[in-house]
Amino acid sequence: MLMGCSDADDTAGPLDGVIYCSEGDPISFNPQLDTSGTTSDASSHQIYDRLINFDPLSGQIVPGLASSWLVSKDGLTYTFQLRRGVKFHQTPYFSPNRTFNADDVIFSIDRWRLPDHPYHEVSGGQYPYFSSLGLSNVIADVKRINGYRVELTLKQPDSSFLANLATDFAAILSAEYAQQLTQAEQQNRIDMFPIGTGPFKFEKYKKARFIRYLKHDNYWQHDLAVERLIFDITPSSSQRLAKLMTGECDAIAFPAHTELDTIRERADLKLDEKPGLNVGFWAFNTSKPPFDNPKVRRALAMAIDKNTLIEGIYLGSAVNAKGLLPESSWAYQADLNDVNYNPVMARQLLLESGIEDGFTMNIWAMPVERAYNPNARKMAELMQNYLNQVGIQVNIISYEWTAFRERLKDGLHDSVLIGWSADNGDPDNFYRPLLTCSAIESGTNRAMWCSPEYDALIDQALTYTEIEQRNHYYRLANKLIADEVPLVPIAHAYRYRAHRQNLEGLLINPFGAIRFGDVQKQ
Amino acid sequence: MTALLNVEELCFEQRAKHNWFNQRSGFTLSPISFELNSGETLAIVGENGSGKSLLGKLLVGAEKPKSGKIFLNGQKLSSHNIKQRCLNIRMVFQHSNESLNPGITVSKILEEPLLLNTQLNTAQRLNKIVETLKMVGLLTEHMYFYRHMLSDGQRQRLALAKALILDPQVIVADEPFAALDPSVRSQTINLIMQLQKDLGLGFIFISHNLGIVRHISDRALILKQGQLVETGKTEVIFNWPKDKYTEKLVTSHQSLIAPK
Amino acid sequence: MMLAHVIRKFNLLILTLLVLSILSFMLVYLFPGDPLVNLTGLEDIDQETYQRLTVLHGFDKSYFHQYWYYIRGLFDGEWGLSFSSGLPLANEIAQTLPASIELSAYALILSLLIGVPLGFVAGFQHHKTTDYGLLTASVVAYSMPIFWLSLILILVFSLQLGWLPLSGRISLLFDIPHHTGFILIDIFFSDLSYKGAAAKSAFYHLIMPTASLTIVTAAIIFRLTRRSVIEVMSSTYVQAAYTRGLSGFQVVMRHGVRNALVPIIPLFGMQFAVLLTNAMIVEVVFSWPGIGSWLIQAINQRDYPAIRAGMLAVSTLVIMLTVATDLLAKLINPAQMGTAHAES
Amino acid sequence: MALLDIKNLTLEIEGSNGWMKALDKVSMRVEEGEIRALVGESGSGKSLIVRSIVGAIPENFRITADRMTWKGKDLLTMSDMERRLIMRSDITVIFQNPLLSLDPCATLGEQLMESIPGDLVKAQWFWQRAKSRRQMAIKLLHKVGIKDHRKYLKAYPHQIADDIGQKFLIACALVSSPKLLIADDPTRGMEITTKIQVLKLLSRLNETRGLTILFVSHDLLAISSMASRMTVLYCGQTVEDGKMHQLRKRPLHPYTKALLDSAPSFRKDLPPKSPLAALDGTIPTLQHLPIGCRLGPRCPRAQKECVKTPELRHVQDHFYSCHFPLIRDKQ
Amino acid sequence: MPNLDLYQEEFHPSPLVHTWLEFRKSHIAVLGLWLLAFFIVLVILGPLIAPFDPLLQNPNAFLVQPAWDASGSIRYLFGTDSLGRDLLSRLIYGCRMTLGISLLLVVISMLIGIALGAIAGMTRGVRSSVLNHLLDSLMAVPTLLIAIVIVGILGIGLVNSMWAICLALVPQVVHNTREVVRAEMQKEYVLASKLDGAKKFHLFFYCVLPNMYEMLVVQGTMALSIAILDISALGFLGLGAQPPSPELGVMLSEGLREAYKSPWLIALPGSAIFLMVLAVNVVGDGLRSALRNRLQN
Repeated sequence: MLMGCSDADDTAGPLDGVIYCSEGDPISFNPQLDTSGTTSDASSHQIYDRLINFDPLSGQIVPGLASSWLVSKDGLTYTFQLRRGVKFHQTPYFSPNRTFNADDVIFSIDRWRLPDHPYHEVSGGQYPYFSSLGLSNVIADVKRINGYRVELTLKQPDSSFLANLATDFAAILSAEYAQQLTQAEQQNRIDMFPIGTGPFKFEKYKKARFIRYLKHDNYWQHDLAVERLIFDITPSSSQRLAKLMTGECDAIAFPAHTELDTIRERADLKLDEKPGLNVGFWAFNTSKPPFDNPKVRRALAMAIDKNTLIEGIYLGSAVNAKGLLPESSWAYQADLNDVNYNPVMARQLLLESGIEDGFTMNIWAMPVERAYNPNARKMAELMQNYLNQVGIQVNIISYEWTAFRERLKDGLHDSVLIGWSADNGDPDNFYRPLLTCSAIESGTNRAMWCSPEYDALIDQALTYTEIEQRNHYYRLANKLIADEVPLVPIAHAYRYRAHRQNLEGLLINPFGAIRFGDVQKQ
Repeated sequence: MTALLNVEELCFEQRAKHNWFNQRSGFTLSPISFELNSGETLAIVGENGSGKSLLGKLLVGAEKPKSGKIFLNGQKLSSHNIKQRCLNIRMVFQHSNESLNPGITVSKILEEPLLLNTQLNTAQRLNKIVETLKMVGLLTEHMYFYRHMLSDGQRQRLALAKALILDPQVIVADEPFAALDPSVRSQTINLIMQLQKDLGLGFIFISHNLGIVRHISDRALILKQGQLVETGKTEVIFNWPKDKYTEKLVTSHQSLIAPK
Repeated sequence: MMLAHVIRKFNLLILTLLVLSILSFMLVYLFPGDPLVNLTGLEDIDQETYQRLTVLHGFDKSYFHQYWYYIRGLFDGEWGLSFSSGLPLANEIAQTLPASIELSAYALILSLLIGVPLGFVAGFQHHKTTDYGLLTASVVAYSMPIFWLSLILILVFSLQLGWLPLSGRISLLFDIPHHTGFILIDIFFSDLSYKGAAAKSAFYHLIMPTASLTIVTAAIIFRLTRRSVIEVMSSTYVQAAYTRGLSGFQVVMRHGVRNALVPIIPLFGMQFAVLLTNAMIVEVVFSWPGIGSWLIQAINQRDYPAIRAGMLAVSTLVIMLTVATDLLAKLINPAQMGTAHAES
Repeated sequence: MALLDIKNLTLEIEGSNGWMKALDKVSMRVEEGEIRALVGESGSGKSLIVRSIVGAIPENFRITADRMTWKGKDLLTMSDMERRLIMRSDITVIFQNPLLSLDPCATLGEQLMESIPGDLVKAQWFWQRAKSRRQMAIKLLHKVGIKDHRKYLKAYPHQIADDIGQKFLIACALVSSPKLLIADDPTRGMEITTKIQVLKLLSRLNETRGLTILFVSHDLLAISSMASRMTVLYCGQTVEDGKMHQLRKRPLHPYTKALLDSAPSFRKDLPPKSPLAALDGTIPTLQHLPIGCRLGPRCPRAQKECVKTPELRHVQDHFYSCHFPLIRDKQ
Repeated sequence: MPNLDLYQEEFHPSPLVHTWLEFRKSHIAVLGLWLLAFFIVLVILGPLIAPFDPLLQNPNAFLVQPAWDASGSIRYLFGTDSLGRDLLSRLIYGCRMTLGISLLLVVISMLIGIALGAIAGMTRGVRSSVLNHLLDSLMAVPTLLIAIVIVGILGIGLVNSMWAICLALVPQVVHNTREVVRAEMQKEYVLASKLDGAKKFHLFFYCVLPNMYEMLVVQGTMALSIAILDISALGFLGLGAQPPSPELGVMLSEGLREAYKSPWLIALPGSAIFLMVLAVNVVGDGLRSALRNRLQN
């Protein structure tokens, strides 16, 4: 305070930068490694680029690092023409000697595709998005045609393949950086000290506190990015809002649904909302008795009143989910039958399956807020009440987010309140990661439910490009889900983001992570 | 006839605390011997730090002597047998205020020695308490009083009652009159002399008030820095002091009395 | 004699720290999970590494050996790794602890500056309106749950008035290099171009956490001081000083202040534990990146090595401070020095 | 003119049942150069008189007097400032238990030098003043018979003995060469030899420097050895006032007699171990003062009239307040 | 018996009564006592007073405003929380829980602390000095840290946090008890009892304890205010009681989510804690000064 007066620093004015209050810690800075939105938010569009992108406004696939691409008639060969002169980040820990070329693309894809790739096992060797979609089996080969042309060959046609390459997870890493790290034997640095081609370069990360990015001065697309980008990690939504109000944040993730009106009322704040491609659900651990019994699962589904949950937790800013897909998806099935609230029936079903009064189960509730479930903890409390009425005691369990997901993957839960946000507009992006057998291994199938019948339906759907054909199989899959009830879909929530009025260019990306590249502060 | 109390070669040495940083020799009380007959009063006189309180404590067993023997009616008092000693030799403290428990009633204060040292039942104890209270000139009603409700003189009486309740043979009093106002002091002195006459008590009292010493004691014991300076009949000591120290004490007392 | 006292205190300090280190070593076994993992903070290690670590930390030998290796590690700065961040705990603590100390120090200094003079005022005005007013205020202040107080401050000053920021030590736009860990000092000695703005931001961030800590701590200090002053002012020597013809001011300055302060300084020392507890709570509310919020995070993440190391660091700090105040109190109190003299 | 003249001093304390007269019409004159003793048992209000004189009366006490003057100046109407000036230059007080009257945190030297007023320090320059003060302090110590000034100036109160403490307080009191020294039970609880030293010092000061002393105590031995006049108090009332030797020879008030009788030393004729003459009962507490003559319930000569407060009468300069003084026996 | 009358008209209260009389002189202290009594009545009669079950959710009444608000309903005097639970009932149960547990903790830790303090105060030598020193160092460890360590060992939960608070309270009690016992042991009447042949046990119950009651009550109020603050702080930090249990600290931290929209969700539980602690502190202060006045007279 005293020292401030002496220098003439005040003329320098406030520093140019944008602070975004995010909701949690990313697991790493490589979106390939994780499906959580937190990780993608922190890396996908800030640090990296993809070959192709979704246009956030139209949802169309647009060129990214690949300036153009060609798909062969049989749908098996994809050829990408790469941009020239795209520069990687220059940071204290890495100085690029060359610009972006085909080697980087091959490295990035091979890393998750090939189990024997030198970098495959680095940072755990899990690529949940790709493995849940079985993409490594779909791709037959990635070939370098020349320095700026890459050819991908598939084993069978996959109508969602391009969409998958445009998701947040298909980031392009620097092969040269990897090489340098190999020489220094510091391979594990690659995901924590990332190098990419995106608008911002990584500067510093303090767990549970902040991530700092600096502007990438030689960004290939434009020179508009702000000097600094900071993610202020603030797990509590009320605190995020408070920070937005005091101007400590320029934008916040997941404003609490209870406080949307507050944001709307304030002139200095702006609330963006869009129907989200997401689903919040209650998944049973079907590998554990008695939850391996569909009857029990159905009974539990009947025991809760979803409408109350939606009103209480989403405060009306969500629609009741009958199935996995939201209304905005082209594969939405309007005539799907929902499980209705019926405690009497539930009790009866439970008795039939031999579950006595006083049965105890646990509900794991996410510790963080997601668009699909802004307050899992509270939802669990509401459900606790309902289940109590059918004679079931409920323990609510919650861990810190990273630990939570790890334990979830190990299948320690009885049931869990979680959800899914789509990474692209394709229905496969719901059906496959959430319930197929391969997704158990990759940790996105929270129900631990494995049905070969269902897997076959989902695989078959992909071999067709016509919507009607695919819809046919998805309807069959829906029927299967409705019969077996591996999970109870609860709601499709709107997506919200709030920012200060003086922040421009921050768009809600329906398919995923936040982008700060074009953001300007007035 | 054996004396009521016979003290032989009583010695005390305060353990010198050995410390890395300073060595200080402890206080020593040189061999002291004296006799006390029943109904007799012995005064212990000396300046502060002469060890007179210490001698009192040795007699009642609050401190352990290094060597020396104490005989009561010809029977040796062992330092382990507290009961034997406290039934017969009782102490009255200087500040009746501090030697009486403020948290309990008078009856409880008096009951405590009975509880600890006798097999009397409740009714007998009550009886004894009432009796003793009357003996020291207090009322039965005082039983329900707390310490703070009594005046100085009453407290001193109570302290005396506490000493007397076990029917002891010797009473050791440490400066029993020093804290009292003159008029109350006279009452207390009278009471003690009366009781001594009635009960045949041996009375040892520690004082620096030579006037009182002269008036009530039969014999006196002069201490100086732990050394026994002089002992003998009070009259003799006051009139013909042998030791210089004694002489100094006596003359300073005389100088106060002599009118200007 | 002072030396003797210092040495005795020092011995006790060593003993206490020894006990503390044993306790913290016991935590390795008491916390759930594998002791070696709890000790090193290395999770998911292969068999070979595990063997190597077993030997390295003496886990193939007796507890005594293990403890010996543990102590040696502590002195070498090898406190293990954090589960959650994978970083060396010694570094993490070196970063978070100064933040807590900075916050507590400002609060303590302010509390002393407020609490002690007010205590004197109230003590001199005993049984007057000023005294009652201040006393009432202090009871209210120190009955306040500190987290609630902090929230109210946030509601008023951040959300309603929008004057003060509500979290962190400084606006995250500023990147202050970490040297001492005390942000104002770091800013002052940094060669950043935006020093002034950074200092201003850091200052604004300090206001509310310091204020809420200060309110509670000052209330305690006020009460201690007031009581002591009342006692001193009613003592015989103060009365005697008045009768010697000294003016009220002279009496207070020459006899009141020192005598009132001497007995309460060790009591101030005992407030460190309370202060730090409060500071930890305040840190959580204001997202102050100190050891308190770090520890709370650690407990939520079951980061056992962090809890162990944090406990050791914080309690060592508090005990050292307590002993230091104690010594200080002895130093300025001749009477205590004298009694030590008389006793030994 | 009397140095200090108090007439009908009444001091009231507010208690649970109204105002209680802790001092009831006390009168006293202290003449220059005399040693005046103020005798009374605890609760007689002698300390209250001292406090009234020095002005250290708590605010919830009510004080009234027909007259309370210092060298003719009214003490009651004086401003604090004037009063402090008198306290600083003319009147000083020493208390019982000297060690409690000394700041435990300051050395004796500091406290002694602090009480030397600035205008008494001779040196002109401030760097000389400290030294000058020190020299004055040493001189004072020598005056009261403390020889080892080196040791004691550096000592803290808890490190010194009682008598040194009392002498030291006297030294403090002598700093400004006062006219009146009020000694509030200065020898209480002291050894006889120590007591004599203090008493001798006081007597010597009275003789050599003409210091007037108001000696407050219940220790008749101490008083009789030095005082020239004595005032006896009982429960806040003046009982008797007269020349020391007269009072000792022929007390007029039963209380004075009882007080004298209680000290066996005074009575050479008393056989050893004979009962002492004593008043019955105890000193009443402030809440339960009897009406009229407060000695009433304890007085062996009490009669009906004693429920009225007796007037102060006098035979020559021997004052007494009793309806039935011992003098009548002789008649 | 002429003396008798003299004493009968004089009212001589026993020490405890005397303390109470002194206490009663301070209006504020009495007010605090009433407030505390009110809270204790809530603790005892809570279930009878509370209009609803504190866990009962009403899906039709989420975040109802308190009754004094224009849009409030008299059915929910203090409004409802985000799960439609009646805030008044939750507050009543919360006071019951927070204060009840605190009282329990104080009793337990006082019992342990007094026992240990008595032992520490009455014994001498190496053993007691080691014990004393250990306890003193334990006192230097911040409460929250102890709680964190214990919660780390045993896991998060109300019972575990209670252990922690107990462990944090005990050293304080031990310390104070020890000081008082030490001081008492120096008194002459203890020496007198010793000379009567009293054993340590007897000494403690006859000599020391009767003079400690008030100190213990004062100590108890101090411990109580600390316990309330700690219980709620741990609840607030998520280390103690867990939602949905109606513990005031937990309610406060739950209310944080809706802080802006429904500030009463923070204001009311916070005020409840505050008033409770205030009442306890005021009573404690009153007792302390009553005690001081008694001893001075």
